Amino acid sequence: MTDRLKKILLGEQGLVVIFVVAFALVSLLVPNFLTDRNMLGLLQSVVTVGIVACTMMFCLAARDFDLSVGSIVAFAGMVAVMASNTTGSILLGLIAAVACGAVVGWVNGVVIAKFRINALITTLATMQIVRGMALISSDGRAVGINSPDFYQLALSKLLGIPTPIWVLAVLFAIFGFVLNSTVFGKNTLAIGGNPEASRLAGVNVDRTRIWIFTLQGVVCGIAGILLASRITSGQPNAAVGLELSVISACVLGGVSLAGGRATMSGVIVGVLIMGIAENAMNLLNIPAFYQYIVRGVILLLAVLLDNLRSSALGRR
Amino acid sequence: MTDRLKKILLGEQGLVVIFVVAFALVSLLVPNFLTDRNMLGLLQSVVTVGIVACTMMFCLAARDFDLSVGSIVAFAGMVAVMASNTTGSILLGLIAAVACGAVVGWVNGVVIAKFRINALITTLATMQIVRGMALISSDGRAVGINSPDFYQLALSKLLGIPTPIWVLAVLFAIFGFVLNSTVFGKNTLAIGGNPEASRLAGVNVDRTRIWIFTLQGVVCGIAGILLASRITSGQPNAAVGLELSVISACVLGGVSLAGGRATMSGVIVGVLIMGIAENAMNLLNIPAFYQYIVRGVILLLAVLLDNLRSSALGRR
Amino acid sequence: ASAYAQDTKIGFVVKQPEEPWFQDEWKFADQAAKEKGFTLVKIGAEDGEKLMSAIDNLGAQGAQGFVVCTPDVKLGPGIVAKAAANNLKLMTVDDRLVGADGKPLEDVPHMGISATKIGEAVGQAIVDEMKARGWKMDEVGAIRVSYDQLPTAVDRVEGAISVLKASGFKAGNIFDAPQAKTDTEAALNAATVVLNAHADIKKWIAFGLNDEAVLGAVRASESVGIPADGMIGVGIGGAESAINEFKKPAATGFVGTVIISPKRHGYETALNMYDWIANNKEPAKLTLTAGALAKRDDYQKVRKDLGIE
Amino acid sequence: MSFLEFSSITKTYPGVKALSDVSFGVEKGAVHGLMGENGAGKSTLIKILSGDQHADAGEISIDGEVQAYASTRNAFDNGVIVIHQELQLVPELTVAENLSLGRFPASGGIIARRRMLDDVGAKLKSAGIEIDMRRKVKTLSIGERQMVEIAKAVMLDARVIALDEPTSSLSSRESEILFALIDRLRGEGKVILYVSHRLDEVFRLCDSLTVLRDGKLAAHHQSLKDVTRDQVVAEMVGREISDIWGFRPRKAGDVRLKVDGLSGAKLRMPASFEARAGEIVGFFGLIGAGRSELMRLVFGADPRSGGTITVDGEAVAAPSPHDAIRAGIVLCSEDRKHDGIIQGRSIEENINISSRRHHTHFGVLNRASEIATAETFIKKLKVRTPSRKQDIVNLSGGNQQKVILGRWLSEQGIRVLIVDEPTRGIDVGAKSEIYELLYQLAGDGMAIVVVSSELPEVMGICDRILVMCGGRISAELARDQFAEKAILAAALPDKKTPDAIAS
Ligand SMILES: Nc1ncnc2c1ncn2[C@@H]1O[C@H](COP(=O)(O)OP(=O)(O)OP(=O)(O)O)[C@@H](O)[C@H]1O
Ligand SMILES: Nc1ncnc2c1ncn2[C@@H]1O[C@H](COP(=O)(O)OP(=O)(O)OP(=O)(O)O)[C@@H](O)[C@H]1O
Ligand SMILES: [Mg+2]
Ligand SMILES: [Mg+2]
Repeated sequence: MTDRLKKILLGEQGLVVIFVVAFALVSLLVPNFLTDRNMLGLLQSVVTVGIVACTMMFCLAARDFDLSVGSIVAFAGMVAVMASNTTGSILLGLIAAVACGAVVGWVNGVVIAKFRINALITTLATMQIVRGMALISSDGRAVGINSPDFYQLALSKLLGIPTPIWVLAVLFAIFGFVLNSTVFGKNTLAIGGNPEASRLAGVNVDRTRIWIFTLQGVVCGIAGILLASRITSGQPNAAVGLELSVISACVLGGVSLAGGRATMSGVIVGVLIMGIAENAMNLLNIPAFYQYIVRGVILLLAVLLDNLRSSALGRR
Repeated sequence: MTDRLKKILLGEQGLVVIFVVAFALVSLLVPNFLTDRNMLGLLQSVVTVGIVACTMMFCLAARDFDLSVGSIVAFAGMVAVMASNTTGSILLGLIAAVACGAVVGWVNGVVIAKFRINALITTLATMQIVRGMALISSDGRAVGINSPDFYQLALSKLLGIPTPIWVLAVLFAIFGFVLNSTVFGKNTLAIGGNPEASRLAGVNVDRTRIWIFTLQGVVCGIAGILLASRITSGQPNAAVGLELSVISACVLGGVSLAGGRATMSGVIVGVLIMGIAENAMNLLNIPAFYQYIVRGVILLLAVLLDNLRSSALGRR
Repeated sequence: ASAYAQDTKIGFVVKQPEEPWFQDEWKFADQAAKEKGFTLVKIGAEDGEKLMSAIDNLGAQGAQGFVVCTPDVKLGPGIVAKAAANNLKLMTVDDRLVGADGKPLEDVPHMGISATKIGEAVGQAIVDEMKARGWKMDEVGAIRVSYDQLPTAVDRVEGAISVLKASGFKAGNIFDAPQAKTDTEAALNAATVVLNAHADIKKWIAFGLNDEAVLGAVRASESVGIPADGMIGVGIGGAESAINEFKKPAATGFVGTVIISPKRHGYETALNMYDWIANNKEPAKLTLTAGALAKRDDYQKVRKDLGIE
Repeated sequence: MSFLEFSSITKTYPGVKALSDVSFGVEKGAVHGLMGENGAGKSTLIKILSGDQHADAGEISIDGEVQAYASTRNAFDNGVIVIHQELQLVPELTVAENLSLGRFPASGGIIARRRMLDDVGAKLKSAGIEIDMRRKVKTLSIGERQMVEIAKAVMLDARVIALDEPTSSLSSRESEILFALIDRLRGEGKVILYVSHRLDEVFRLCDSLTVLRDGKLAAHHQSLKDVTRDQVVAEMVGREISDIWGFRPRKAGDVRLKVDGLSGAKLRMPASFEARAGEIVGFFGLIGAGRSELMRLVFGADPRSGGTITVDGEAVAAPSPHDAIRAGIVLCSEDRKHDGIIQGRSIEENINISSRRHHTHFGVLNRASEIATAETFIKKLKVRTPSRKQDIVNLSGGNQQKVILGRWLSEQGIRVLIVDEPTRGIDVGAKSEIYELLYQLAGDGMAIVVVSSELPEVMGICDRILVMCGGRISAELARDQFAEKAILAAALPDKKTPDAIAS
């Protein structure tokens, strides 16, 4: 019995088990937590982080780093709103936003892979450049959405669940599949695990990295659109600091910054832990300053638990 | 002739040469740049980043990461002000601030080295916790300095040069020496190069890492004191985002995020490049939104130039 | 307080929970909650996304209404829709919501003061002080500590500039000092550059987004050796960092600050919301408050008049 | 014109002429040996063949076609497979995934897992390699990893296969599997380039041989019929070496190292043994026998769960290498890349990292003595490098190994020296000098433990041999009892007969 328990706790999916236990505890202890409305609100609050985490996982798994995601999300949101306002067609706006995201991501990828410039510096640079473009394009002010249909993206529901949550779920499924079952996913892990070996094995390392960043851009574009629709405007100051939330969700979910290790289930858990922490703190009415401390402690505890688990398992 | 030029440009100190050339160009092209007053202003503006970069260099060289520096600077500043207000002794205030910095750094180090928790997550957690403490301790408000002598720390001058600049210069000298000429410095670089091999070579890896973080805390304490003295109050919101500026100054100065590579001269150049860019942009009256773009482009250019240089040299 | 009050839950959502200003608003709202016996839920929402989550969160907790200071006024339609979806009554404070067309959403009750008005008060205070000191406008330089990323900041400094210009200040003597961040150190660094670039100008005035920004400019003037009587800085906010200046033994270039009353904004809005929920008494659509200039010699009185302290 | 033809290959690294004007050819269906001292340019030649590096001048042709590769991908599209000297595996991926990397069977980008496993399984089986292909590579021992690396040779239908020191971390059993595999490939008409420092292997396997020296062609033998070993050694080293072991009997003193009932997570049974002052004790065993694990426990590299260690009668707490070194025990590890070299740092720093504590004042380095130490060992061990400031990753494999040895030999006050596979990848000339050094140190009273998978080596230099098998010490033999059969019998798990391997 204890052996079986141990096995479950220490197995591959141990983080998931920890999460389930934590979730049960929070549900019991925090009033109003386990209600339909709150669950939907919670899920909606992690949409942006969750969507971007899908590709950030690839980025980190390949030993790269992307700080520009927040700026791209904001910029893509601006583009979506401005393009649909100008052309009168929401579809064109969406396409423009995703395309802009893809272009920025592609530029990141090319600079990093081809010119061999450190990913941290490159994306720190594009983070500023893109933020600058978002500010310039709107003169620093938010741009309102003309067509109310645009709001419907975020407000509409399918089977009682808002569209953004569906989008998130679909992206989780897609990228989980891509990571585990496609050549692209395995190559990504291989590049992160041992770049030299991958190169010698004939993996087109440069191309894979460029693709990763381009995908990251596309996904940020999607996140930007949903965000703009949710907040009914394009805001040049949106999503500041998003990169840190996303990266910590990934790391919390067991993605190694040293590359080569990532699972989609881990990342989902990481994203949810962060979301639940925020949600529960607000439900419990914890004062703003103490929220900082609680947030830090939860981060530490989550990683510590996971570490204890894996070291009990004899891994390092 | 061209051969000699090549040798200088491509040599170990190539980054310094590039910097000198860039400096000369800025001096020629930007009016009011090369005046005594502006030079002193420029140097004072990089004091915080420069001081913290000294130890961040060690941290990165040992393949670690510290995101908590901004919070520690703010917290230490608060402590310095509050402690000297309470005790009436500035000296006690300074000691308390440095001690607090050291304790936070030590905690970082112990958690990272002993409990083997990812440095990014640990310092992200302490970053929040410490910021929370700074906010709580003062109820989110700035705390004024009672004794005017405290201001003198930042205002006093020696040989016409303000004290903070002297402090910066002394720290540059000390840490440059520590990096190159002490066992501690060499061990740091070795740990960054290959932690496991260093451990097996008898380096006390855990202790070295704990020391690095503790020093980082001490140095943040010093930076916090000077900052509080400069702005004549302890502000819980000070130095937000400092970590990114410091890390990029280091990386710009050739410190490798993969560990094992760092030079003090490089870091100094990195810090100065960032300072000069800000300074020149303001002198040239570049509008705020465009400053984002210029800042990004300068970052990219600086790293690109350095990369071209080293690849021309046949290094990778 | 009735039994009904116990079930009343009101949200108070602000954009910058760390700022003393919002801390004060919360404090006074708490006071109202204590008096009337309802529950106040305080949430910080730094951007649009967090705000939307916060509203959902309030809905989930069973709140009946909330007061909000939005991170961006253009969020208007989104906030209104979200509040309706969660069946929450909505009132705004400080910043007034606008629609996609940029016009204020007049249906949403609002209490506040326009950013431009505050700016104008700053400009007027500076002009008065220059006159009192007998300065000639031509030989004075102005530091515009700017943070253009924030629309409110632009409105505030532009308000100040409009008054200056109207009083005959030379537009060419106004120099931009863009802050990279909104803290004092960034303002200090930016202002230093301006001062050094125009070393020939001996008399300076400074204004900006808040007290911290102006303080940065004042510190910069001290570090380059401009005496206190060569500097006129007027801030906005009137919180501790400004009061500290007045408490210093010697007068500094930080001459005054335009204080807005967090008491009215916090206490009254919470109370109005309670009345709306409990007694179905809808608040006025628009309540405008005024800022008051506080200086070294009268700041205590001004604060008392505004109900702070 | 031969099937595989190198003509006038030249390659220069900053400060090093790695290859100059090297030309030779290899016929189809032949195994061609490539020998030379450390740093002679063997790996460089192989890297050029694989498209990893580009020659400054000269060309390679296969079947009359000049090959111009932009990348390693082109090379194996042209039927060239290279097994590199350093292991090139991805630890987080499984064996099957590693073997399919770069050419996953897939439709529309989705990996056909079934097909991949069938494919890899069949290839491994036909090559006689027994490794669970679903295991992640990070769970394999060095030897097992080397076998995975070798398995790459059969994964593709290659025309040319180059193996760079494939046996350096294999014991005799695995080596046999490899040799059988090479014989089969030869029978299929492939061209095989075989780099090794082990003369026995070369003479056993190769049909023809090229010797490089200082980047130049020193000798080319179309056939090995009339060539003697001494002759090849002379061509490589430039001088005759009559007896590379050069064993000298010594007098053993008191017991220095005493290990009693030592146990740890990876060791199956508690182990006890001792080593005397002036004695060289050999540890022999097959891959996975647990020798490296035992030594890591003695050194405190892994946590110990029980047992005691004493040096000269004093108990060593040894919870860490740091303390072990201060108690006089050092270990030169078998995994040079992971546990030995410090990437990105100079030769000088790699040598001095441990011994520098003897000449620092309050933590401040003594530059002069560091330079002197580095220069001494570069000279003593004949490290081939333009300067002591060279980054260690730019050295050839054998030269890296010498630097790591230098790190430990430069230590002072060492009472117990443990070397795990010390001569892995080291050329014959340097080997005999390293043995000479070991004798000297033993003569000075040090207790030396040599772990080696090379039977001739342990038999050649040790006073006493301990054999390990399946995580325990299975036999102990004094020098006058040394016999190949007896040692192998003790090394093998019961069911297999020693004769099958010894032959
Ligand atoms: N990237 C590099 N940069 C500089 N020098 C290099 C580099 N790679 C190899 N060298 C040098 O080229 C020479 C040939 O190296 P190579 O690896 O081919 O030797 P090798 O014959 O394989 O030796 P070993 O038997 O030790 O493996 C050596 O002197 C080595 O130091
Ligand atoms: N990283 C690892 N994870 C799990 N088991 C391991 C690991 N490394 C080694 N082992 C196991 O430990 C045992 C002994 O290891 P090892 O192969 O290093 O012994 P050895 O006698 O030194 O052989 P050699 O050094 O020749 O490979 C083997 O059963 C091996 O499978
Ligand atoms: Mg080699
Ligand atoms: Mg071994």
